[in-house]
Amino acid sequence: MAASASHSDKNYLNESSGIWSWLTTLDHKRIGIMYFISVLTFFLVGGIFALLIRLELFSPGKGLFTPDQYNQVMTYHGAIMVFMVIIPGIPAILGNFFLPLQIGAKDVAFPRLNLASWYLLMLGASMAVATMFLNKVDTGWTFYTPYSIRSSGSVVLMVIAAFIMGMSSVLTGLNFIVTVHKLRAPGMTMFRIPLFVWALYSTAILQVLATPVLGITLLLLVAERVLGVGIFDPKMGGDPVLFQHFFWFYSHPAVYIMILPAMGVISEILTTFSRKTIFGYTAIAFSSLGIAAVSFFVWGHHMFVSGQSEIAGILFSFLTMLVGVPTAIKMFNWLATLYKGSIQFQSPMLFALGFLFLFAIGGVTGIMLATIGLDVHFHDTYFVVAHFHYVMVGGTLMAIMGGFYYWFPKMFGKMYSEAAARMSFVFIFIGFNVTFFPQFILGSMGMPRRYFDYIPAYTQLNRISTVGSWMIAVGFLIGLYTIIKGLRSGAPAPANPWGSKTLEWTVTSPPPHHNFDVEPIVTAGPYEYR
Amino acid sequence: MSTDNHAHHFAHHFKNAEHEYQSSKEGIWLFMVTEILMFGGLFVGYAIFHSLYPEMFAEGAEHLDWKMGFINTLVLIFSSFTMALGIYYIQRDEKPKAVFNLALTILCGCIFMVIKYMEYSHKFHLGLFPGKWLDVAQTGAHHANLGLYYGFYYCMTGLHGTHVLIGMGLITWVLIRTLRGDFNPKYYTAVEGVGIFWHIVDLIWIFLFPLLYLVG
Amino acid sequence: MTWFNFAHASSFMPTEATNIAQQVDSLYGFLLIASGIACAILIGGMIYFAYKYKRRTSNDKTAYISHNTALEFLWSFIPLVIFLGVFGWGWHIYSQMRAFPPNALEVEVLGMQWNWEFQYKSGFSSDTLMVPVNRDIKLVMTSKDVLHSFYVPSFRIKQDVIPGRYTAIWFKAEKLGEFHVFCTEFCGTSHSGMLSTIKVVPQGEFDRWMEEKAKEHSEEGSLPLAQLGEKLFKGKACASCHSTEDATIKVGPSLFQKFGANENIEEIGSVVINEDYLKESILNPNAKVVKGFPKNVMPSFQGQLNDKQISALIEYIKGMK
Amino acid sequence: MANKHSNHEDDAHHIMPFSVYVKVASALFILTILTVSAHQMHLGPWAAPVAFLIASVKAVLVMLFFMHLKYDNLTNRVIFATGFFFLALLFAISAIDIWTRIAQSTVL
Repeated sequence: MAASASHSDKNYLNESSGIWSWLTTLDHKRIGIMYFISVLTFFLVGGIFALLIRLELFSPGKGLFTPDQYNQVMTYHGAIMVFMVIIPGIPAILGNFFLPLQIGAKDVAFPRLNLASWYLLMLGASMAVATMFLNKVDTGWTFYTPYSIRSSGSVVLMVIAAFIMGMSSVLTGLNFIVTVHKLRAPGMTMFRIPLFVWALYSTAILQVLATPVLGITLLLLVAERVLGVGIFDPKMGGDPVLFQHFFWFYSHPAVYIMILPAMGVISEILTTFSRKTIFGYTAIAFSSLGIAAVSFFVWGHHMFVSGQSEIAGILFSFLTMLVGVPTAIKMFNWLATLYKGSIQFQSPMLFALGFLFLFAIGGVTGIMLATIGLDVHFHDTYFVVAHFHYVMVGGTLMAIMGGFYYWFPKMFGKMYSEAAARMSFVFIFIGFNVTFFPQFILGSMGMPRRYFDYIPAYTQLNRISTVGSWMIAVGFLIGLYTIIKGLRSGAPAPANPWGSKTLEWTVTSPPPHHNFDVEPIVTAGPYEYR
Repeated sequence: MSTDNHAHHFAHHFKNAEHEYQSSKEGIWLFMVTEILMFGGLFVGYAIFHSLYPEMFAEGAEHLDWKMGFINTLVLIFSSFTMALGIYYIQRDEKPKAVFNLALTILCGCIFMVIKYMEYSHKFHLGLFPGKWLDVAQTGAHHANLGLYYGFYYCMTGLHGTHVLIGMGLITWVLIRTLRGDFNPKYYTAVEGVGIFWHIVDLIWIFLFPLLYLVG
Repeated sequence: MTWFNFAHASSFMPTEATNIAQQVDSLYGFLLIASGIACAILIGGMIYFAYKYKRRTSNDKTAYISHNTALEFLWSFIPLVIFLGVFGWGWHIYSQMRAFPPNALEVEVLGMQWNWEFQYKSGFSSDTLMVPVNRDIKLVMTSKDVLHSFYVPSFRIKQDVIPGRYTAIWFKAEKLGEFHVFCTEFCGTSHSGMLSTIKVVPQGEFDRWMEEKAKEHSEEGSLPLAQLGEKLFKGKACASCHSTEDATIKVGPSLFQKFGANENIEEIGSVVINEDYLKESILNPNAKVVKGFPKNVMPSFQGQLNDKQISALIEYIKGMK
Repeated sequence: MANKHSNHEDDAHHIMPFSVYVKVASALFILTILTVSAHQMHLGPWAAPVAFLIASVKAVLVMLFFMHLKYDNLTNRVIFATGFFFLALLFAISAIDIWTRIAQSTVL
């Protein structure tokens, strides 16, 4: 530990040094940075798998891989991106770093638990990676029974890994809920917390309530493979469709665990760069809660053709339409926030506008998939693949990138190269549309997902899609370059480079070890641009 | 409002010890919700398959000895009682009595696990294994899928038993801390949390007993 | 529904071979237009505002608009009404998909890793589904191993096929021709190779085909062994994993010129490919897997082939020279 | 407000009298015996609901008194109740599916 704490240049990055001071830190900001490094690594691995998938699909027939290898690559791409990148993504990196700062707290409620969450994620991730060197798993990230019971891969280890990463997610959520309830600064009422905090709070509720059901589902799958208990195995009188109910009871809310924090980031960026108060603060806050609540009622839309009953299917179709409403509210409110603003096109704003563009397409195609008669055709085709990539990549990943550029000066006290960041946006945005828009058409034509090979009629569009994936890769490489260059030689960042109004911008960049030297007293809302 | 006269130093990001206590307790409750939902998944599965195969479940329950379950229920309820008393005596600053009650709780946990062990070994002896390992010929099962019932039996009691063991470990931990004098009427968050966990374990058994042993 | 024919998407949607397919496309067309309008408002609005209100000076004043109840009500209520309308429309189509016509021709579909088998009531089975045009067909489906999903893009129908229980689907093809059948539920190694064809033919042709098949079925006993083996090899989809005419490696090892040769087996070493080896590999495929190929890929045919059929297969493999 | 909220929390925590613990424990013992005797009366279709009802009463007693929920704040009570609500939801919709499936049988 550094002794000279009185030095005025001390901040959370240099208050102590050495790898051990990081691995044992209880500082939410340092834990956020540790999450950033680990998630970025996972993202690169998952991204390479994505490129390999597209490369195999460049032409019909056997290309790079054998069918089994393709199925493994597809499984690891999905599992890594879902469990190790997008779910921990925004909450664990940006949330950890900025949730306490935004509500004027000195730390999250349970700092030790926070560190434990990181170690759990690392433990789970290492187990998942270990399966790559044992018997590779080929079940898809959904582990549907009975295939996952019979598959020869190391499903047990993989599933326990997912269970442990789930625990990490639960503990993060639990920590955030208590932090928001108990640690707000004086005057920071629930309706003065920034919308990013509202989004994280809604996400945390989902993490706590949905993940345990995934936990028991995965444990039962382990029991199924080890003991052959038969609950999900038709050979023993069990029901594989019940597995899907249990699985999606978690995994549908998990979709909102992925997208809600992204929506929070967008609210922050849009207000800052149009220098205007958010339109309909309460509506956006409540629509976050509303999405969180309703998301528990709609899991069966993943199962329209799974053999669940017609009545259940129709009920789920109806309930799914209701989730569309709060999402539409958010979209319109963001649009209205731009109205009569003073809009500046720094790279975070470009990513936010890109988010609106892609999320609009992801949203309307979501309605198509919620329509039961239409989904029978689209289910498990590339239409679905395109839809959720528009939401998860076009939505969440754009928000991660935007949010990361937005808060980069605060996190590291340095500015990045604006030109390079804009360049990365252009490549990612165009490349993304080139990759995934053709997949909507492929899906309409009937190309099923998780296909190693396809009929020749699908060749042209698959080629376009593969070329697009290379553009995305270039975009992310430029992004990586921007970050590294900014870290090495960026100009020093002022406390508030964008002129934002939320609390994290009132402290120095990077923030001091204990966040606030004087406890802030809050007297107004978060977006008072008058 | 001050708590200076007590030794416990609260973490820097809380205003005072009470603030820390309330926050910790909320965290504990949130964790208990996850426990309820995790076990709940098993109960939902049980309820659904019970409605699909009522005779098979009845047959399965007949193989279980309700007297064992009954004794275990009483043991566990008693342990919940002593756990609650453990907290009660810490709240009243009567350390020796608190220690006695916590130790009694651990003892009850041991008795529960011993009875559970006897039950399991008896079942194994009869060939009543979970799922596909169940020996249909040896047990003379009427339903070929009786293993499914025993799948539920072993998963539910097994997960519950794991929680009993974890609970015993946690109580041992707070027992040692009590002996060390870490707790006082103003600060006993850990005991309260472990207590709530132990009661959850009891709560789940309260449902498991009639569902598995009686109704079947 | 002709007014949105342009969005009828016939350019990229597969052939509409059933009435339901047309209805699905009408709904899709409507949604494409509605989505286009929604995106035009959202994305167009965004671009317009971004252009109109771009920052001019570094201390621009902006309007302070916190909310507008009437507007917010409108943009919650209008989408809700549209969504519910779309839901109702989708429900209407779905209820037709699930309303099984009473006098349909029933065929049992058996899904397995990785092919489809269509069993007709007259007792024979086929690897392609031959159906008469303009006739209600009901498929009652089950799986032998894991989940599969029966999908015919041109009919816009799909239904998961589940081991241990039967699911059903129906269609009435109104166009002659051949249509793809895909498996859309991930089922392992050859998931993407689990294809089949539906042949829609006139009633007369269908009747002739039925007669022929029935005759073939009864004649199966009198076929020479090698020919019966060839038929079985095709019917059990062996060819989707084992090549027979050259040494190409598909999912499993090629069988071309293998009989009498040696193969290297993991942990065992060199083994001669003879009758016993082939029989064991058909009944218990994991016992001696050739080095370099994964286990648990080939299904066991225990209980599905009788001794004569196994001999026939071996005879056929012997003849691959 | 966060600080006001925690300031007016009772500094001394509520301590329930010893007699309450004894009463609750006795009630739990009696209810356990009641479950077993109900089981031996062979109530047929009512056996499951009765057993479940008695178990629920016992559970509520444990929650209110042993776990001190009766004297806890509203937030914690709501938090705990949420768990049961979403559990009921999981059960309800899964059960709707399974109970309304139309069984198909083989045509051969």
